Amino acid sequence: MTGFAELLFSGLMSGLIIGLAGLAVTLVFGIARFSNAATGDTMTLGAYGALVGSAFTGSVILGSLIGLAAGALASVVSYLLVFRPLQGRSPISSLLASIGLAFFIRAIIGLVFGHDQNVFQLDIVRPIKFAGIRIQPNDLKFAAVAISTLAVVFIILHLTPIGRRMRAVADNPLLAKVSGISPRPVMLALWSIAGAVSAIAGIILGMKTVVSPESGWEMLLPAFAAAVLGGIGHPIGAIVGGLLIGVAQELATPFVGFTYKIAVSFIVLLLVLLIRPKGLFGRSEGVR
Amino acid sequence: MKFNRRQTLAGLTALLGTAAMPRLSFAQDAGVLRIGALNPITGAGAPYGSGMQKMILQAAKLVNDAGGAGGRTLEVFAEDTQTQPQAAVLAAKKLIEVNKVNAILGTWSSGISLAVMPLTNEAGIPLFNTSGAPALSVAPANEKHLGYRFQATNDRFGRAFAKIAEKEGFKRPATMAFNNASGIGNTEGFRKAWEANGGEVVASVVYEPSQPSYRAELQKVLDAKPDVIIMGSYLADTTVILREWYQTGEENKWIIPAWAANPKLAEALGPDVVEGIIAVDSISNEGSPAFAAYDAAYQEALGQPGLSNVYAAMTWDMVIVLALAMEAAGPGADIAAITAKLHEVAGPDGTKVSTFAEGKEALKSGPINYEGASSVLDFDEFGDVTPDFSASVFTGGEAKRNYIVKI
Amino acid sequence: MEAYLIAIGIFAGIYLLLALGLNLQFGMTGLINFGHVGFFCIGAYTSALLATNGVPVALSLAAGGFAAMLAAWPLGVVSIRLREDYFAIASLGFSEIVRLVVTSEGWLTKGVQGIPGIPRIFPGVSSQMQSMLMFGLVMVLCLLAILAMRRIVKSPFGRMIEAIRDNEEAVRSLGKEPAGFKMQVLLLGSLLAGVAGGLYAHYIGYISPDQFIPFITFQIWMAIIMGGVGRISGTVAGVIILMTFLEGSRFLRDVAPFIPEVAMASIRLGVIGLALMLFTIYRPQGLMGDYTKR
Amino acid sequence: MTLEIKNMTKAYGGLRVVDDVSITMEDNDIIGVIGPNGAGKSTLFSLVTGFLDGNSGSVTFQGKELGAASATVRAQAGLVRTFQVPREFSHMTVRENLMAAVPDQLGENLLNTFFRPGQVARQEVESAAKVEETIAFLKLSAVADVPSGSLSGGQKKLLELGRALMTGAKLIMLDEPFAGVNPVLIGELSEKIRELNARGIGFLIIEHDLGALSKLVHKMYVMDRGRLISSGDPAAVLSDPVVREAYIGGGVT
Repeated sequence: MTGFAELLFSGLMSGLIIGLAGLAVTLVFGIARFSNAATGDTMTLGAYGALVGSAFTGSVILGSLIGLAAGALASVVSYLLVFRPLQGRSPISSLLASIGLAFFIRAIIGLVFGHDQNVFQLDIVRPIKFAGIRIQPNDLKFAAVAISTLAVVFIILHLTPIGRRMRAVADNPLLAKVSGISPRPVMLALWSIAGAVSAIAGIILGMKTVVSPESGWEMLLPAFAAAVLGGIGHPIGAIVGGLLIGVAQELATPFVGFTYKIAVSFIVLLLVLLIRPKGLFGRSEGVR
Repeated sequence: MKFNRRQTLAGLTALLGTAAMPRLSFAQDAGVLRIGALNPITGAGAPYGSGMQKMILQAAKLVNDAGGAGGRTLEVFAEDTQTQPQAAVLAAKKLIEVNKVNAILGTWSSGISLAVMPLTNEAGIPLFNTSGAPALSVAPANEKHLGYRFQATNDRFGRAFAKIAEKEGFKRPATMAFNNASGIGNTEGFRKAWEANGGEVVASVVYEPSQPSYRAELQKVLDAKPDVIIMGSYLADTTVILREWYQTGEENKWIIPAWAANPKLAEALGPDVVEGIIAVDSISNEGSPAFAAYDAAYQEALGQPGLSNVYAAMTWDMVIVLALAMEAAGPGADIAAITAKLHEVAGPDGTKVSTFAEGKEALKSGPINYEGASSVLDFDEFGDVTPDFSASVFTGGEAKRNYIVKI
Repeated sequence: MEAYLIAIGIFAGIYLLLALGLNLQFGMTGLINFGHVGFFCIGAYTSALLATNGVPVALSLAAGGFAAMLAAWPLGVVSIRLREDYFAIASLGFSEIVRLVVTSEGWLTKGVQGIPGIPRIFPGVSSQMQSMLMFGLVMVLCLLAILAMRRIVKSPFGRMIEAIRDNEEAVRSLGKEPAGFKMQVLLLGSLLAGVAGGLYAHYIGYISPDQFIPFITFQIWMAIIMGGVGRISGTVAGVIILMTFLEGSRFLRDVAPFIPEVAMASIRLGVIGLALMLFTIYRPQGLMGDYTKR
Repeated sequence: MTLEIKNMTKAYGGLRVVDDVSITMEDNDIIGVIGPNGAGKSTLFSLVTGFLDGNSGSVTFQGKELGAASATVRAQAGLVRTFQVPREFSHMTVRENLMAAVPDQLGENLLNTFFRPGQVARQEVESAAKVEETIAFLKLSAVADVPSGSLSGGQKKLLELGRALMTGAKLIMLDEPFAGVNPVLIGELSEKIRELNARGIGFLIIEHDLGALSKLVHKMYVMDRGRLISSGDPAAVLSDPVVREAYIGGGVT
């Protein structure tokens, strides 16, 4: 039973990372209307930014803030150079370009940092016990960071003027245009938020595992799955989707075999598309 | 107008095509034996590939400086496998067809060696590899006995793991393997050897790489209460698994291949976590004069200790063994005659030699036995070597060699 | 020398079969298939397994193509009616599942060990002859595929898929169901990929799961995007560019010795990425494309 | 009765875009639906032709309740629409556009394309002849081989009408056929619609251009904010104060 609870907890932790990545995917989808395949590599970039930042400042927290800024900056630059010229073209063009961007980012990281693994120097400690369940202090910190990230994103979306405009564009781009919402600041805000969220996901992933040029790309499919499961364009849905996938992966694998662990997210994805293509929270528009 | 543009483009494409065509190969030179260095310069094998290639070049230079072998000098053509079978096959084709090499040296992962071997078999030239898969020993892959393996097979690694586990007095081993040929090869080799000795493996798990967490896998293994976990793994996954294991608070021991349990692992996790881990390696023949020569060359070329790249020691030996075989086969011998001498110059009988120059001299007066930098290098009937293995234990963040096992 | 060129030619032919199928799907119909390598993989494994168990190679090749087509069917049923980028994600997931199944079901596929010793297509001939015959076979198949594509382009079917690419809703307003056409396109593309997989397996002689990574799919994508989306001549040009690029990078060090070889993998990846971006932004019709058409 | 729309309703959240709309139409009728921007006319079209699912209401066409039939099935039954913004197959020529609309083509199946090429070719010849007729009828000969993306707005409207004709539609629903079309062409288009109507094809037309429409239709419905507010003879409807109010936005009392 405690074993079960521990697996559940570990699944939730993986799910938070997947969910954050899915949140970045879903935000971009909701407003810029395409699936951004560069999300995974923006994560990687954030993690490397944080590594370099930590090395310079000597503090993991300051370093992470630098990584976060790096992710946001890269994201905004990619909007200005790649996705803005493609605005108004079919979403396929942006999707293809985002794959190109993903490869490009990964190539640059490989050139600059090489292919050896890197790790964050965090203290590794024995667990604390809570009701018989072993819990990692670091995991609690990661969870706190992930949840505050969510909180900040939701505050921005719901309580700030720019957030309201972003939601208006997401709800009805045409109407928003008619009512005079200038797309530029909305897009800049969107891309910096999406980049920052990706970077945070990448940094947490890097702290829990190791950082290598490929690590973010590997998270892309689960992130897409989370976004689709939650109803694409729906922020809360992405997080819930991520948590469900994380937990499903940890709990299902003892039965289906560990080698199929990553297949779980794809199978969830295919099932959702088959049964409820609009996702858990989504509206049906634009799915079919 | 449009037609013109397209014509221009077609012309350009054709031009690009010709530019990519290799230079015409030079006329065959009787005084030169061409060899191909086919190493993983990029891709998963990149950490080892450059060193492997440089040691081939270095060793060839040494041979040439010593006046060549069998009256000929060596010319090396280097190619990158990209650690991808498709690219490796094309590279091998290029080496064989364009550069007309007489041997290919230094393929790294099993998938690559298995893909390249049909080509070398067809060309009738030997393939010296550093891969572990058992399939490389036998037909269909090695039906022509042209495959020579300078690395211990996965099976032998497994046997070494079993020996060490027995020696350490473990009773309840469990295994965890990365889902590829080498990872599973190690743990299955261990299982065979362990069960043949009447032991029981209490749990085993095969996992896929690149996951945010391996908790479920760990838990399955830990639920069986093992006293030791045998790994068939690589650095990145081992780092994550060990960190998560330490955080569970369990206190079992670990036996891990040394390419994963290396100084970088200790650096990543800190001395507390890696304390007591047993790292197993096929040992380079350290302390041997051949190793000293290799180590010096490696230090000079890469600025790192030769111990950090066991595969480079293997490629070093490849060149020297080949050159000695050339010398033994005599001037003008074809590659088949040279290959036939490989067992002879490396085999256990004869004067022990550790450098090419030494061997060249000794060959004048009788059979020799090259004792290599990577192992004593005695090929069995399958072209495999049986190196010794070392068990090193991490104490205070550093691996200290405890003892050596012979299998 | 010739043999090396022939080897490149064989690989180019195999890639061309893949690219023609993908071009039919994306270029002509607008179907975004990111899982092409999955069908390639199924074709390769089916043909290899049958042939190593004594089935004649001609039969096993056909079976490989058929199996790939069969596998495409359920994917189509589940996801072909979805919006195009959803289908893209679903197909990518599909190809990863294929790779995982091939990796994990060792009883059938020999799992991570891979299948060595896959018989050559033409038994009992010299290796030189083998390559020549193989090259001939691949070229004949490519030619057949190109002829088939040309016939499709000129047929009522070709007209319909072009209409679907232009405007799906309008197609439905005329009483035609796009899903049916897309399904046929998916199946035909998968058949080609499956045959390509079989050829690849018998040519290379050894297959393992790690040869079938999504990166292969994106290489093909790069080829059709650079060559010219929706055009057969563009597809051919694209594959030539791809092969020139992949093999040409071997000779780069002769031209530019200052680039460390270790960096080549990153450079190749980066160039592919850059090409994808620049072409979608600045020249979406590809090199051989035509401004009047798309 | 050709078409009977009963109590059609579509709501987004609390907003009823189409609210309890019922329209009936006999064979051979030409019916107009007018109303200000955002009245729900195009949404009503999408509901009737199956491009949108309604919340409630039913559509009966030629005595058959359509239920949840898809857009494709409805079009096959002879209920064919055009779009407000023309959706020509822009990379295809006018001729190809029309050819694509021919129903039941053998050559739309890959197997037939490869294994029964003779029959496919024969059918193509037949279809081409019909397409020629349509091109001549719509006076599109001059642009027959021009990519349709480069046509003028009016020509695109004609092309969409032509495509609908090629499907063998029994009832054609035109979404703003006169919008952006020059006055000369409007007259011509109206003439064509009358001619076709005389051949037995019914028309349901959404329009802004009340002048042209009132001369063309037999009966007119007026929508405002999702609801039907008036219906009847065109002249009577146009003089209805409720309609004037809705159209001019309450400016006139």
